[in-house]
Amino acid sequence: MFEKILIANRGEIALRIIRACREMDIRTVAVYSKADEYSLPARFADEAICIGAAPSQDSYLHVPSIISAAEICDVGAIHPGYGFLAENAHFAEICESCNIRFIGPAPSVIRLFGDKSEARQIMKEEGIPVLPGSEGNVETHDEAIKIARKLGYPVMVKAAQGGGGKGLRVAHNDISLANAFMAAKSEAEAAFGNSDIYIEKQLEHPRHIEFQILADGHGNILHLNERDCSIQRRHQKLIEESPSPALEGKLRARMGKTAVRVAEIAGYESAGTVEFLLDKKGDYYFIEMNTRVQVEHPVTEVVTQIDIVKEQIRIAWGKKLEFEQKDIRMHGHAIECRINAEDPSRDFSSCPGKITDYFPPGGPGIRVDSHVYSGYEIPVHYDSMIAKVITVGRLRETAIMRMQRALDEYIIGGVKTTLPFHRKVLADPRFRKGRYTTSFVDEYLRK
Amino acid sequence: MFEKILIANRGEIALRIIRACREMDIRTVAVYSKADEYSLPARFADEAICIGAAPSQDSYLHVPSIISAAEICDVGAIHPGYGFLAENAHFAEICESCNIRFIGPAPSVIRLFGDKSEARQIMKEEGIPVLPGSEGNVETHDEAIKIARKLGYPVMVKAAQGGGGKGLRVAHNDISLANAFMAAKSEAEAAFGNSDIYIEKQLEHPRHIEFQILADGHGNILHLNERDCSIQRRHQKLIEESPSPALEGKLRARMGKTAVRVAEIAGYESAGTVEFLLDKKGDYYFIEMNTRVQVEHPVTEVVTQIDIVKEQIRIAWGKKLEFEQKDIRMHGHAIECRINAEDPSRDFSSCPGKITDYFPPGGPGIRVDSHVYSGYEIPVHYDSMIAKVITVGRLRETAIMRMQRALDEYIIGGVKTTLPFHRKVLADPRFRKGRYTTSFVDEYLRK
Amino acid sequence: MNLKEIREIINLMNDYDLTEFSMERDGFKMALKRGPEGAIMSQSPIIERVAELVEKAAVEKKEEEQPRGAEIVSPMVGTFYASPSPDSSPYVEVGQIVDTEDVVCIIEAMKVMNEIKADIKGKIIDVLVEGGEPVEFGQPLFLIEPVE
Amino acid sequence: MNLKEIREIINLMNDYDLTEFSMERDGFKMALKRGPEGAIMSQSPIIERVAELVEKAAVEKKEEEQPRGAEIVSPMVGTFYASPSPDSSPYVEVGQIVDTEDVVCIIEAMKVMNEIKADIKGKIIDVLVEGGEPVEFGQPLFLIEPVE
Repeated sequence: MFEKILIANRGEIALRIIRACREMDIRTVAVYSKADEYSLPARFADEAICIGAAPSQDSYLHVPSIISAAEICDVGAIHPGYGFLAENAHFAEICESCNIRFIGPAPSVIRLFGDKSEARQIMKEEGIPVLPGSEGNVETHDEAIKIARKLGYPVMVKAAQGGGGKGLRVAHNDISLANAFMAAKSEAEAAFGNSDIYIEKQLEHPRHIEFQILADGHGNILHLNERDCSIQRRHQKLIEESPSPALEGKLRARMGKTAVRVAEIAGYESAGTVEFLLDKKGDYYFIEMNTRVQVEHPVTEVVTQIDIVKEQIRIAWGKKLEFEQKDIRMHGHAIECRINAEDPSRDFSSCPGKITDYFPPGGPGIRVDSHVYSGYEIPVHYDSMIAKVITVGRLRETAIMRMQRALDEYIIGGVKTTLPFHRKVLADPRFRKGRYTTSFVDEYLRK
Repeated sequence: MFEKILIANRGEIALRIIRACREMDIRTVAVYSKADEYSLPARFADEAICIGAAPSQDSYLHVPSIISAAEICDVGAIHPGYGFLAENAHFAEICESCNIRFIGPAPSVIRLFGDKSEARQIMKEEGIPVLPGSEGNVETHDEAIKIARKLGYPVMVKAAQGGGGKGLRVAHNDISLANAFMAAKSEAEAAFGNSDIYIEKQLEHPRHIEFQILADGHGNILHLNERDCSIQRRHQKLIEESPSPALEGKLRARMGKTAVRVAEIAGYESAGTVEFLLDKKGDYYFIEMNTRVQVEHPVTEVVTQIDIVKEQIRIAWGKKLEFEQKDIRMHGHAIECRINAEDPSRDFSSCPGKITDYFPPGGPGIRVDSHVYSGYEIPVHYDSMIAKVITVGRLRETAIMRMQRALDEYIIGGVKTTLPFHRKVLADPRFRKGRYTTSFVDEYLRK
Repeated sequence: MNLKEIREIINLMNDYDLTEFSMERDGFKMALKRGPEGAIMSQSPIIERVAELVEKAAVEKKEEEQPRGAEIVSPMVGTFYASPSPDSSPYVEVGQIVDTEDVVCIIEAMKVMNEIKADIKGKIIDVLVEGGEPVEFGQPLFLIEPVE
Repeated sequence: MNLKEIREIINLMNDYDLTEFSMERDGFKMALKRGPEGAIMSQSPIIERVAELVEKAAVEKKEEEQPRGAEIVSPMVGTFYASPSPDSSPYVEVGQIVDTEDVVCIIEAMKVMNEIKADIKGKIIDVLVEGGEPVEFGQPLFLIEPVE
């Protein structure tokens, strides 16, 4: 097994990876920016090295510094976490060329799924259901209008290199399409240095269902069932659960098979997530595959009792998966709430600052993944997520009641957080019945 | 369901019960002594009422104060937790006579199992395997010697009303038996106001295996498999795990059936624990039944995903169990370490005081049940347990590695704790192989 | 104010994590502060919320206590009754002088009527609890001005 | 108030971490204050251990800095080399005067030799890192006494 792994990330996911490594007897190197000097990952890792100034481009996105740190510390592998360089094929290539194992799929696979338009096209040709849309990218505004009219409005205008809701626009008619097309194009150019755009039919009130995949280097691919991530605000997931209240056994099995097939087509190796949209009729459509560990991976971990981060590391070392599809069971129901340092009453504007009081919830069925503590200063430079609370229970109802209890116990002083927002959603009758779609939050906030 | 429950206890178990009630939408009343004014249960409960001075006999053992508090607050039931009044049949009777539901078995059942000698005799007559020993109580020293010679030394001299190692002595020959008999008798008289003594053959290096029972008021009895509690120091459990590394499927099934039969014989209703000793040959012997929730109940909860405290409450309300024996599965492996404010380097002498720093472990597979926080003052009046850490993993090895990680992360400043002791035991090769008996700690400490 | 009193104040500040305390005697002014710079920042929020209550109580009590003297507190949990029966007159009334052995009220606990004695000789200044009201252990029942 | 009383008050302030104390006798005024130092105790242990290190580092740095001037710090993670090749002499030596554009060392990162310039005009007082030693971002490499 690897003797030492460098974690090219920060915050809760860096801590998560350090914890996995400790449990595997692997030494860890944390890299940190000047703003993260007093962060838990920098304290909990066996070694910690400052790689640059606070802005991400000078530290967590600065490839030479990270590779240099890896070389100095003589690590066997780099775990990229999520965000930052996690889906950067170029970075993965550099790692390989420096004889450092990149913990993730091959660079070519990252590149393939990085181009959403291309991936969609390939999957479509292989018989995977995708949303009706353009054949490949759309070059001109006129072409866009032609396609949109054929599909019927509303349509989604999407950046091929997009992600996290960036470079994504909805158009309801020719006029709004003109705006959407230009806006998406320039946003994509600015965000990803690539202005390729494609068009998909927009589903009305779909659910966002994703399947967790594990694939080793010996041809074994399996899925750990689904997560329902339909509770989103502006394409940012807020609450996730597993299993989905919308799936019954047969549909789950079919979607799982499709997800495994997607990974197989791509020659996937590592943990990954196949994302689908599911409509009211029970038809589902592949939208993309994420080639990294997801923020919401714990809900799958607590119901399957499989440690996804450890599996990533084992697979990267070349091990075979120690279980088969038939061994994968779901024990109970899990929910995750992402707690952000944001003010829900002010359009979720981020609230960096010092955490003056901190008391995490405890007791049965609760997992807290967080890098904060009493006295921690949330830096302004990075994203606003400060904790994930995951609850598990034998029934969905138990997990919900437990989450409400956890949210009530959780004390985070000094900064505004999304705790009150989560408390409200958890109490909503539609949420409690499991009858929600990706429109839930927007409709909810309009009330 | 009950609208309001009073918790006649303190510390982590009071908090545990409050948490269960919150998740069931039941209001809670915490009673507290003057020493527990700033305790978490008193803060987290819906209502809190001071019932007396710091010494237990003036507060947590003071029946009139507790009943009076229950009447004032108009509660439907009292949950006694463990210790204090939990196995006091008289208290249970008073509750019933005041029309307050005592959450536990009937007073007569508490009384039956309160007399270990009597319970042993009854179970023996019903064909339950018990250790060879005296028929009922032993009145005189001469009688004791006669029995001991027949059984063969070493023998255990036990108080009929005993528990927690009090009034218990081991004798290796006639001379030590004389001392043991007198010592046990006077200790029993002092501790329990009853000097009844019985004698059992002492097993060499047995394991302590206990089965968790759930029995409702409709004749349904089932078990949630076993806990191995062999890691004890002076009959005080320190580490528990489920499943036991010593049991395979057939033996587990047989012991489970015996445990259910014990509950059946007694007409048991509520959660309870049947304790056995298991010898090297795989023979097992009933020693006693505990008629309350155990400190170590969480290891069973995390592997079965059944909330034992909630089940106690549901049963007390008269509900039927919602699952059968065949629905009980064990998902993975769990270990619990009891963290006491004690100094392992000074013969585990208790260390009350102020907790100056506090940081509980987090992340995957960890549960912390604790009532302490940064700034908490541990009172001198009560027991020294300040936290329970429970880890769960797919394999025993995972749970162990995770526990080591958790113990390393856990920071409790200002007082000495048993954290270092646990770290050492977890690293011990015999423990890691699961090859330990109730002699483990004593042998370990002699090294 | 002498050194002993100052020491006591400092002790109180320490116990309740006060960061500031000021006082003026004539005309009586008073200000207490638990600044965010101080304890609030680092203390657990739970003890803090508790401490906040305690602080408030302390301020209120001090203001009232200063001129008013001692308390008779409840020795048990129960229901407070000022008189032996609904029709009879109360054991004590404001202004009345009581001796240590005088019964001042009844606390009912578990259907038992417990007669509570004054335990102090003095003049009743105030009755702090209504008849039939539940009281907890240590709760003040009467204000009393000690005599002698 | 005499010296003995003042001494006692100072002692009390010390024992209870008071940062301010004032008093007026006639008409009686008084003010006490406990500063943020009082709070450090209950901070999270992690930040505390960190803070300890930082504090120590700060003390050490101050002691050294005071008489010794400015630092040239590493602008990147890498391996420090004092000379262009193992056989050649170092770019700079103690006592040498350097100009802003003068190369003072090489930091190797990802097989690239990055020439590091002084960025400040002055006299080299100390070389803080050995050749071949790994350095992190912001790590001091040279002490320099600024000129002009």
